[in-house]
Amino acid sequence: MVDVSKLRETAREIISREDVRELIGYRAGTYGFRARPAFVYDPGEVDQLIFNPACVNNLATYITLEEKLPVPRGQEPDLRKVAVMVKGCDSRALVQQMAENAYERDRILVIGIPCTGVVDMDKVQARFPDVLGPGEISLEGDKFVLIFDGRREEIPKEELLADKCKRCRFPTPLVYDVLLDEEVAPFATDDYSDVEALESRSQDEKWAYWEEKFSRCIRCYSCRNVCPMCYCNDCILDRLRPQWIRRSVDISENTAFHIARAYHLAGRCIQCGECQRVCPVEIPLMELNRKLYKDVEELYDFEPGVKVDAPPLLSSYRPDDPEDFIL
Amino acid sequence: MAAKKLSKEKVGEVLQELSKFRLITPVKSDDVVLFREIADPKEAFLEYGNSTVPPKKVVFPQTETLFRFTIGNPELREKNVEEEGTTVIFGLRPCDARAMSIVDKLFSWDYEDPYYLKRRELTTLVGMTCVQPPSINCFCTSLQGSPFGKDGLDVLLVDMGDHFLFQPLTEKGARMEETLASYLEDASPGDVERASSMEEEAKGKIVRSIDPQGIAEKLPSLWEDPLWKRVSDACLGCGICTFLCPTCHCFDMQDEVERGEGRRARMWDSCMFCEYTLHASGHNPRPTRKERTRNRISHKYSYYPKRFDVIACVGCGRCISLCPVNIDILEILEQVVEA
Amino acid sequence: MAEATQTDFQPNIVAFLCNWCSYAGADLAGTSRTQYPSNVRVIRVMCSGRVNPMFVVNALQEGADGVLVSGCHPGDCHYMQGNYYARRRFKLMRNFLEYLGIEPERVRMSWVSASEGAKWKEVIEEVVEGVKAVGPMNKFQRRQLNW
Amino acid sequence: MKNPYIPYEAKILEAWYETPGDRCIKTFKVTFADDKVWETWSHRPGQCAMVGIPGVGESMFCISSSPTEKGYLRFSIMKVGKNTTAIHELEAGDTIYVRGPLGNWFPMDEWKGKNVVTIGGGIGQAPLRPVIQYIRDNRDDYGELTVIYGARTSADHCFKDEFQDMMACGDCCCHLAVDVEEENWPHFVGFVPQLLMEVSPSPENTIAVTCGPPIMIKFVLKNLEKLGFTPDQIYTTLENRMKCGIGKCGRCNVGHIYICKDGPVFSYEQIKDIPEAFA
Repeated sequence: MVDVSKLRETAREIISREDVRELIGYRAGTYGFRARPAFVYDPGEVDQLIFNPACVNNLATYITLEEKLPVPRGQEPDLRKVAVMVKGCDSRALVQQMAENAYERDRILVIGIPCTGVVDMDKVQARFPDVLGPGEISLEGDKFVLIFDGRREEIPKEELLADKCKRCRFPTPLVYDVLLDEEVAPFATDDYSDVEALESRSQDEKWAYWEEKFSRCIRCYSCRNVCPMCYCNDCILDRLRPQWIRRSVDISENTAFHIARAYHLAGRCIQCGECQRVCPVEIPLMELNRKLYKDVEELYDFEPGVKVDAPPLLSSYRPDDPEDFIL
Repeated sequence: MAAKKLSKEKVGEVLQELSKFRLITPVKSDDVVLFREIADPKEAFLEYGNSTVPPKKVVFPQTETLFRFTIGNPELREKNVEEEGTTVIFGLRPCDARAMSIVDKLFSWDYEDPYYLKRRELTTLVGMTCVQPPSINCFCTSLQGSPFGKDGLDVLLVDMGDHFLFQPLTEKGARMEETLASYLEDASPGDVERASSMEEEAKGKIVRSIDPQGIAEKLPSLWEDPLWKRVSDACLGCGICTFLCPTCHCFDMQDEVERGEGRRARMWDSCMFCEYTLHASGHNPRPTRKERTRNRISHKYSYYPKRFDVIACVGCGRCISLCPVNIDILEILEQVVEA
Repeated sequence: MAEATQTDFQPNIVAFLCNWCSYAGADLAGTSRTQYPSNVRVIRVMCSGRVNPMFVVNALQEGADGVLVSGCHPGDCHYMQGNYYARRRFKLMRNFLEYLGIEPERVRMSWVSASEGAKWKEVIEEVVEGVKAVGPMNKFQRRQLNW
Repeated sequence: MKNPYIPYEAKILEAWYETPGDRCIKTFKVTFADDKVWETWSHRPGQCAMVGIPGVGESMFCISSSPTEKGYLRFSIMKVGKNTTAIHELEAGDTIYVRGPLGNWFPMDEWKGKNVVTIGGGIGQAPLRPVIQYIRDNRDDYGELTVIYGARTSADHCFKDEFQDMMACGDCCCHLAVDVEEENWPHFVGFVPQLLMEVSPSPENTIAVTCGPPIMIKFVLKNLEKLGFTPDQIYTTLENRMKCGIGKCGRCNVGHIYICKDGPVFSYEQIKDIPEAFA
């Protein structure tokens, strides 16, 4: 468990530095057990910072999400660092962003959080729908402890743990400047049984499965916007000339959209699971991403988000890449 | 119009009867509740809190053809909404019905929107009370709404436990009563009274609130306030808060052609998207999420009341519950009040 | 009845052919009067590496029952490595579409050189046969929609 | 009531380029395919219309002809995006679709008996042209007409022939500018706000109408105030991205105002306190 006073002290030191512009961390949410992103610009604001298993957001997104306004004539651009708190999974997004040269390593200051798993907020909400809060969640051994309205509840870790954490292989950040706690040893493995189960179904069953999911899509693009790897200035979803994907919402365009979104993350998705978490209509987007992740690993022995100097998957090749499918 | 009694066992039969119309009810798609047209009464899922996507999509579809054309032929063929036929939305919540009555003002202001208004005319709304607030983030009572609210509804079904109190509220509601006469019984005299005490009880279960008094007037004065940057820092710029809002009504218009056959269609758009206001020249009057958030809140709580005398928010709480980064409209409004 | 439709079904195949090898190969098949199925609609591109994987998706939306991407043999690419990039892309896209329930017979790739007029015929025959076997594309085509 | 989303079919009578370059401006003279439309159509200076091609889309443009010019509508369109690029490909005889008239207009009746100064820059002259034309066609109803116009270079000037004609005929006072020095340019060199100070029109019984790029408008407004114009004497037009043109789709709002419906014409008095108006 990360010690909050140590976290705040570290944050205070960092935000006090002259070469740091802002610090992105977590603070308590507005209801229930939620936590949310916090943006700290001033040492006086660090006391709101927290870290607990409710801190689900991948803050790496904000590094590339920033909308830069043109620098007024006569002014210098603000090149100070952005400090960001990341869990193990989130740190892989930073690695992948840097592997893609999205920015230079010295533009960011990484506060690493060895993570023992976060909750699935939907599961928490389902169990305690009436808690206005503020409620607190912590992990004690193999139980989540929830404290709210003067009550204390213990729930087995398994029951509230986010699915992505159940197969987490990187609980300790892969990149950091400061590490807030002892390294956490990997506590899970990934066998892709979910992907394999779907793969083994018939074509018509698979399509029936996805058709129902895709038909719910309202194209709010939250999956794209929350994704730390979706940072193109000019996204094909927004383009009008050519218009790759039409704005109308129907099964054809929705399918094309989901293919495009997942495919553009092939060899790039680092499985932070944010897209699936934010989807308001609960499309299992990770099942799409994980299929590509699995294929990329099996076919090309490639894993994104682990090496800063890895070449991008789809703009590299090996002469002996598999070609069994070619006529 | 007198209230009637509808026993819960008869709801299936009622839905069967109503399936002679285009019948739309909450349905469960995996674990998500949505409004969909149903063919079989068994598909209806009425023991729900509230739907993820509001039923506004029935009268204001996410994608809607305005007219069709054939490339090379100058004739434009107007879409005939009438073809969709009489529609019944069964089981929607009072806040979502009230939202429709709010959006009606926009679509009938000055130019009348023929598509929306025709569809409204064809649609009968049969609402269901919220005995329990569907979400911790419900705050309809702050905005002249009620878990037993009647605004916008044609029939209100008050959930009395083992049966519904069937209250026709409009002419369309009276026609609905006639259609369903054989399934309805006379209500017991105590029911109406009990319903009103239940309403008070249900209102008491809503825990979140805001006093909207004065916000409309105050918002313009806070234009340059640092609060907008603060509340939008975490915003991802996605469309959840607007697409899932029962009163949000902005749309885009696009032409589509498929093998020589084309249509002009409109589709939901969101003021939180960066291209929403992007000029063809590249200039964007709302260049960052700060301006977009400010516009969203101002539109609901200042611009809309200024023009239509009603706040364009019904307190359904969807934007709070479903925001991926917990941007909370109530918190923003509190900051507006305090600023 | 089902059998009758199966044999009557003439699929639409969209083929993206690279300018230097496959297009020339197809051309050779044509000039040598080789008979091959007429279901294929050729789009010439400079290199198989130019084919955006979204072309495949868009073609399937627009009414193609199958898509073929064809380029030079490995090592022969006019641009040195375009076909190697294409190979990775389409392998992934094909697998991914299969995962969604789009039969892999609909997304094919081939190496056909400028001198392989005969191979072109074989490729087309196999592609057409494969698509015929899985029937018309009816999963996310635009024309299924009721505007 | 007619469905406000359905445009009228129209024919292009004439089309010509006003300016060269990537963002060239082309003027289209159009008339309705069905003559009967003219019986119900009436627009006033400043009003707009949606112009487009089914299959591509439509965009809002001001009608740059005055209602006193009978039998056709004029649109001067700069090539910037998807729709305008497609429209630029059309020539005389081609079909185009027009939906309108939309929005409000310059209060030409209120201005009767007054002097009018128009201050335009670049394509911003398009909404001013109907004002000028309307006054010239009803010359006795108005006082002095002063036209101030500038663009980057002389080639970038719209309506060149008409300016020549105005200069020659003497029913108005016409001042032209280019941003930078060029050979054989007999008129003012400098920006439009500077030219305005040079001309220095009297605010006495005068209305000033300005339209052009936002940065020009900003300085023109300042200078007009310096010259003694009060906000209710100054008019301008606003623009934003638009889709429906009839106050439904929501995107063109500045504050609580919908530009498509409440505008595009505003007096400075109406909008000076709306910060978003000049965003």
